[in-house]
Amino acid sequence: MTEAPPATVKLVYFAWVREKMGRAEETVSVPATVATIADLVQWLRSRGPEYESAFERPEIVRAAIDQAHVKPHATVAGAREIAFFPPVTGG
Amino acid sequence: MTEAPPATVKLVYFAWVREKMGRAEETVSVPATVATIADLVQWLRSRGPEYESAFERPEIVRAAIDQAHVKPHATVAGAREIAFFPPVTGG
Amino acid sequence: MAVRVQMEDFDIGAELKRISDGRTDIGAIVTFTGTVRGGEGETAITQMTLEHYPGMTEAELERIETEAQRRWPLQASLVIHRHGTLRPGDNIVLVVTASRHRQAAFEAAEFLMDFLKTQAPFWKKETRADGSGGWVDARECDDTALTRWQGAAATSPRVKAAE
Amino acid sequence: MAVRVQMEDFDIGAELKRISDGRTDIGAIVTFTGTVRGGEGETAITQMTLEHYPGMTEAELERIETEAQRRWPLQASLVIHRHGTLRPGDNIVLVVTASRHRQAAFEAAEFLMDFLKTQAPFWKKETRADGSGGWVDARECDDTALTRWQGAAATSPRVKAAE
Repeated sequence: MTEAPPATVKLVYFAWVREKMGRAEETVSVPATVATIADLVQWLRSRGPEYESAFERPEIVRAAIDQAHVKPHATVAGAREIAFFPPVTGG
Repeated sequence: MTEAPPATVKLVYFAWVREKMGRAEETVSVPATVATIADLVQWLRSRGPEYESAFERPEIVRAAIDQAHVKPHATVAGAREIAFFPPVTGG
Repeated sequence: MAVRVQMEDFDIGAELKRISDGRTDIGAIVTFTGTVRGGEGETAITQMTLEHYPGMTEAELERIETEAQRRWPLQASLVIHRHGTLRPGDNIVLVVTASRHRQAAFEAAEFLMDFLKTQAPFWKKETRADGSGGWVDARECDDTALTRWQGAAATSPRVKAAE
Repeated sequence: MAVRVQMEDFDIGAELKRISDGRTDIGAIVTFTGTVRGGEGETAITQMTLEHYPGMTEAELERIETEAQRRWPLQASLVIHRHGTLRPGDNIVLVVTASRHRQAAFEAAEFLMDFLKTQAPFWKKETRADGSGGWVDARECDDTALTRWQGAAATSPRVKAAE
């Protein structure tokens, strides 16, 4: 990993992820060691009990980067907005 | 075949069968030798040029006995109304 | 659960309202509307006349509807078919199916249309702009469409999984 | 060709009129309407709240609609999805597909619903008569339904045969 400065990214939460988080959005400075969505989830879980609760079962939380669905291995570099939410239940 | 008396049956025609026949319905006395729809078609074809024209390709004319679809080998005994028509094209 | 054979047009919004008003047990409603296509130029259709077999038409439509109800858990169903003289853009047929889940509603509507197309005694006669026209030929693919329902159980495995 | 995300109800009859009025190139119109089911007794649903992801919702619905248009020859399509607080019997979603032939209209409508159910960022929260409730769990069969569209060509063989 290079010693790049932390990246600022907007995080948005929906449904029970939002409820467990206690907020709908926030802007965080992500350390340069965070390369993927999975890394980001792992890093977020260390930030406090609400994060721990929201990502208790990280395998069922879905993510989107800049409003497009992504998988856990997706790279977060350059992302402006990252969303976390449960599997969708519309229709 | 037994020497049963001729049976009286109402025949109804639709679409181009009706047009070729020049009439929508008629009542005929069917000889007792006519056992099936196929027999009836063969007997009708001998009755005149309009029948010959309507049943020129008997394999594409469909039949119904008392308002239910039947196959050529269906028996006509007891039928009150026998219909002849082209393959259906509704919907 | 109804079939209607009529000359008059139908109002899809009003029919849906009649089916679902005051009901909270329906989760999915599918409608199919068949309309007269016009085409262009000399072969454009100017008029479409639908002949049918009064009595047998209603009996066949009811038989098909009953079979759909046997195969899928339907909260409601409706088939309306027009006859008489129609013009391009006019409605011909309406099928409505209502169920708790979407797959049953979709499958039942397709089933109703596939059987209606091949079993209900209607015949279309076209008149074209150049004066030609005539009775519409049955389409082989309509018979082919039927084969997919052969041997299907009372409830398809996919619907069962969705219950 | 349109998608709309709105709190207000929709009028299926009016939407169909808007899509087909004055057109003679459509032969088949399929609609799917999803509604809130109520249930009975203590676990009856009294209220259903739909949350969504503004911006991404519209983008996903447009992406799904574009894919449907790529796969089937559609004369028109429409997706309306409501958000906010709804009650049993209320409309949730409307999908309309119009094509020359019925198979394309049916398949495209099913495709749109299958993808909407699994891709469009909506989440349902139920409130029940006994005060219980909560976020609705995703259904595994909705993911299963997607698999049938995998590897499908731009136009399915069945639709091609019908053209």
